[in-house]
Amino acid sequence: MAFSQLIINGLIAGAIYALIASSFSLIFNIIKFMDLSPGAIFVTAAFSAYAFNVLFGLHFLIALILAITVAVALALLVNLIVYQPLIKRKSDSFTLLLASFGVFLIITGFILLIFGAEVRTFGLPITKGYELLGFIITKTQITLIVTSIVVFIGLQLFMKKTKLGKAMRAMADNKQVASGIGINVKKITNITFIISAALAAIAGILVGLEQNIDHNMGFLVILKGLTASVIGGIGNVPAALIGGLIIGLVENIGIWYLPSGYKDAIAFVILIIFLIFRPKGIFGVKTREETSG
Amino acid sequence: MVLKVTNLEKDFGGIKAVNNCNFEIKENKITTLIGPNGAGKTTVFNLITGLIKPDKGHIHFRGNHLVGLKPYKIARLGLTRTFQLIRLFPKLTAMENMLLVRSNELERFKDLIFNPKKIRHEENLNKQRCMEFLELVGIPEKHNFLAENLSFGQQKLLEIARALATESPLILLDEPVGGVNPKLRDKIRNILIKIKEQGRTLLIIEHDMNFVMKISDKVIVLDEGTVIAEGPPKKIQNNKKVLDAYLGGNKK
Amino acid sequence: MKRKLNYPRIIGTIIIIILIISIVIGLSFNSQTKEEIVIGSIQALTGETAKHGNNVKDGIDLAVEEINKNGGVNGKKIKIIHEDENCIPTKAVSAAQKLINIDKTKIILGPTCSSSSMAVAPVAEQNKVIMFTPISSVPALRQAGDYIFRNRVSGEPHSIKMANFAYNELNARTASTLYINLDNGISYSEEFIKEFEKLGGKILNTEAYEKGLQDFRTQLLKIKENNPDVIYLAGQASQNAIKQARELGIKTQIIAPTTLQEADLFDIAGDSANGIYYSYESFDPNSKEQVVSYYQEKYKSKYGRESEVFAANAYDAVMLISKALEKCEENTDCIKNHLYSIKNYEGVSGITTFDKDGEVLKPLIIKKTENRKFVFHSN
Amino acid sequence: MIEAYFIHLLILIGIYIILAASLNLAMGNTGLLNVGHVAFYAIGAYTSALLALNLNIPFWIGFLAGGILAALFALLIAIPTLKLRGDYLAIATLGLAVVVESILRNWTSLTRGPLGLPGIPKPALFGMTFNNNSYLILVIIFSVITCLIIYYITKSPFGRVLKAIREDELAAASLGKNTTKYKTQALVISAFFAGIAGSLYAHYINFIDPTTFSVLESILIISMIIVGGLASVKGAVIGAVILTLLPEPLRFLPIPSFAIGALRQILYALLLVIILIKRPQGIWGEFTKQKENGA
Repeated sequence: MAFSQLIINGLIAGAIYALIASSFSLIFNIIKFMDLSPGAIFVTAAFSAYAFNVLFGLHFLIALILAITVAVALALLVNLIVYQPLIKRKSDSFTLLLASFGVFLIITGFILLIFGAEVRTFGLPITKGYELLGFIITKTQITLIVTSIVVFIGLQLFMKKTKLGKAMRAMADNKQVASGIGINVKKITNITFIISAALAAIAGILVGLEQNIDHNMGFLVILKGLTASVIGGIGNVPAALIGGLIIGLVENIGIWYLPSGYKDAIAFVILIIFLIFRPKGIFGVKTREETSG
Repeated sequence: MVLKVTNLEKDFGGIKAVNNCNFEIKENKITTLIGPNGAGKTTVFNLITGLIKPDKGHIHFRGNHLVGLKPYKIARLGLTRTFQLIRLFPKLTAMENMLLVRSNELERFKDLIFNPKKIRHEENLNKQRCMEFLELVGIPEKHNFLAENLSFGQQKLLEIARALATESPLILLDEPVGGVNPKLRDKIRNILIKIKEQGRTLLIIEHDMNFVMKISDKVIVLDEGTVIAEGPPKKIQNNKKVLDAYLGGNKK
Repeated sequence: MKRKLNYPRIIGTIIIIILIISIVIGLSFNSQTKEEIVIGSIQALTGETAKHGNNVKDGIDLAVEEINKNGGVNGKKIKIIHEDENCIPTKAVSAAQKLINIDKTKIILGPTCSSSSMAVAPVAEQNKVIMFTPISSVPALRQAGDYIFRNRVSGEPHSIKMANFAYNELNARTASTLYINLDNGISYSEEFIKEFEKLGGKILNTEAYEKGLQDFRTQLLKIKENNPDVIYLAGQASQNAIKQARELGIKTQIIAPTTLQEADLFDIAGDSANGIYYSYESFDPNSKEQVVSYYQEKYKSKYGRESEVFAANAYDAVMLISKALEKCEENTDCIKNHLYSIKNYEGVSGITTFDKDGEVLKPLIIKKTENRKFVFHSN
Repeated sequence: MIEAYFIHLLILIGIYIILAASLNLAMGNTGLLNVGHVAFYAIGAYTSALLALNLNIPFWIGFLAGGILAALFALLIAIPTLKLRGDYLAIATLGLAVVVESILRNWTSLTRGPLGLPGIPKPALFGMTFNNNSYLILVIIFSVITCLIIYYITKSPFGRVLKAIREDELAAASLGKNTTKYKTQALVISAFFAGIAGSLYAHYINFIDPTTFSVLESILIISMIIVGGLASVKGAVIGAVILTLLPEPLRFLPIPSFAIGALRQILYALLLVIILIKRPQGIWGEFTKQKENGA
């Protein structure tokens, strides 16, 4: 019985990492830098959903939509003020990584200023989870896993089938060629930021429902998301989701045997092993072959 | 005989970039390698300098087998090359770019601790020697400029000066006058001839025919990876096979 | 080549000059006017422990406001200066150096985090400045020096009381501990295990959770596998563990030390947090005693929420110090001896007596959570 | 005595100068994006502290042991990680810093985990213990020596090869430089000095615990050399001074106390982002030479 519960624990944690990883690797796909700001978008969405729902008393669905819009607006603003000037000056990807960390600190700083350090919660009723095939899982946990699967399938279809998705993949492969054949690079970049921010926002709100929210939770989550997308295959967005599930599982199974203090260390040891032996990740395929196939 | 290449072969996914290629380079001579685009000239250079490994064939350089050696080992044997696209270090000064090719033994960390005086002394010697080369190519006043701040022509000259600074007897020059105005082309030609007179052996890839004809002691023509003709410039000029290769005559 | 006027280097030097000037100006503004007693306070106002840091700050501000309202100490108003340490020892020491040397404070309340307290203690001791922390529970603070006091009961008495309660009242023979991987969590767990095994009980497993962790599921699963009679949950931010335990269908009786009683326990864990026994300093927020209920009213009116034990400790700390100041002005040796001599002080956080190491002896009571209330259970 | 506060700040600045200058050798000079510099800092501190506490080995041997152990750890991790480039090296070293911190936190039998190591003795020489003022002199000596050595290294032929590797590793390799060896040496030297800084910190604050060596400390040191200017020792010094002094004036401004922490974090991050956008080569960056030489 315990083992199946362990798998579920892993999937629940993995679903969160998967959503953040997809948000992370979408941006990496287009602008080729490791952007830590989705971690801050994750936290902003959770707090704004909390504010709209609990403080202003709006219906949960409205609060959800408003929170996602806030998150998307913030992401576009960050792209405009911080990332575009840096990209225009062709600064290297490490400078962008550092700038994204600066953005992360600024956003979480403001959230701390506005909401203070209290841990907040949506106050959902706590019921014993449903008992099925030997493990126990609550409603919100189910929604979490289902959402990550839906997002996985959605992204697969979106990237392969839709015009927009193909344009994104073309840009991912080679920006000059893409702009050459008439793809509006600026538009696609903004759309990518919108989708990425929305995904990070959904992850944040779901975590808010599942556990509770505090201004500190974004940093570790985005680092795990980054790890997941490297393991899945950094050039391949849907693969990042699988990377997330893998980390969730390995972490939870790991601390079954090791002292639980090593939970984060386990994820990063996997990251380092992948970086050294298989930087492309499990599904990572050189984007060139992928599009020229 | 300085360099001898025997039935060299390199296959890139089905296409024979270099196929049964044989030639020799004479000591203290200027030999140029010509041929239409895609004839495999730069691939031959990459094979000689060890950047890529041949599928078949041997390369002898003053009694050493080069095939299988790492690039930096081949460089140490006294064979240096310039790159088609200039590979200078942009944010290092012209002098630093040159010193880098000379001071291999000075650069060990343990020397820094145990014999700093030796380093300072040899560094000055190196600096003087490099100034001589800069004078030879005519840009001594630019020694303290960052490479990225030099004009395209000056960078070409610096690239040559840097090749000289290695003191290596055989220098491989990959299109030394590519994209250069005629006045500078003549200047580079005189420099290369002066270098030959100082005892160096040069192997040049170049497209500019009248530059090739004026400078070469021997011309080797490459087409589809094989040597189709070699000899003094005049003989090559009106060799029928060479014209066909260039004009794309009856392909077999 | 003449070096052109290098514009960026000028900015660099200007930034440094501005920084130094602003520090110097800060110093001058800060000079202590004669009719004021300056007390320093170092709390974790950001980071994971910010919640507790801010609670302590609220307790201190409430007490200082009250003292100043009725004339301050011997006619001198108390000026409190809060510094943030963010649980980083280097920052705490910088704050202490500033408070001691610039603000000339003789008393430092805090720091919040134990690692910072351990770093600041030698600085305070060396400058003969009183360091009074209402919250740090690291056992090693006991030997940190003569000028070091704390009015939070360290882990030991709490765990001993709960071990006895579990063994004798609840007849538990096997137990597991789930503790926060910090100094207080570790000492709670170790002391509980020592006492429980001394009584003849058996410890099935001990699980730690990292500060700031929200997902306790796998640790709870390990405990569920061993099915102990009782789970000793020790450490702050444990509300989520209780919620997830109930979600995982764990019905085992949970017991805890004082860290359980946090204002947002029921917001997060809801009804699943009912039926838990825990040890507590005799500060009972809804006790009828006049001194406590009066304090609770003032706290609620000022902050809109019930006071927690650390805020109450902080309030008592300020009151104790103001009494010492009345007697000895700012002579820290006199204050030190006065504090050591305190016996059975009717504090808001319980009847306080100090031992020779500056540790506090307060009677502990057992409380229970019943329909979302913290209820007195037994002595 | 107001100066005690300044002495404390100067000691911290001295320690951060050693950290920034040593990181600059690896990151600014050789282009190694090492986000795990704090791991070397931690190893130096813990080695020196444990030697002093358990075997009461004096500071004068402890700091060397700290440096050497940090250097050995750098050698150990260099082989696998140095073949990574750019961002991948950055996140691999970030991962390493997290792994080291969680080992410090969980290997309780050696490091007492979160309980930390209290009571680390202050250095003593001929019966005189180094305290505030005298400790400052000690730190000044250490930081000046470190800066001189690193400056001397960057100006030497060895340093020139490091810069070549930063500019174009492939070109450097084709010139006959064994780039992996040079990168490893750069990382090992950088780690050695970071280890010494760790030991200086441990013997000054007399208490260390895992929270002091979090990943954020690495990011702070990186910001110092970004703000100060990549690839220049002067830049590292300026960066260290500015970023250590930056939060101090905030203490004196009459801000509501709950906002102090948040404002401090926002201010520091804002400065980092502005510098990244407006002046990528930092305030004292070496790239400014470009303007001087260009005719």
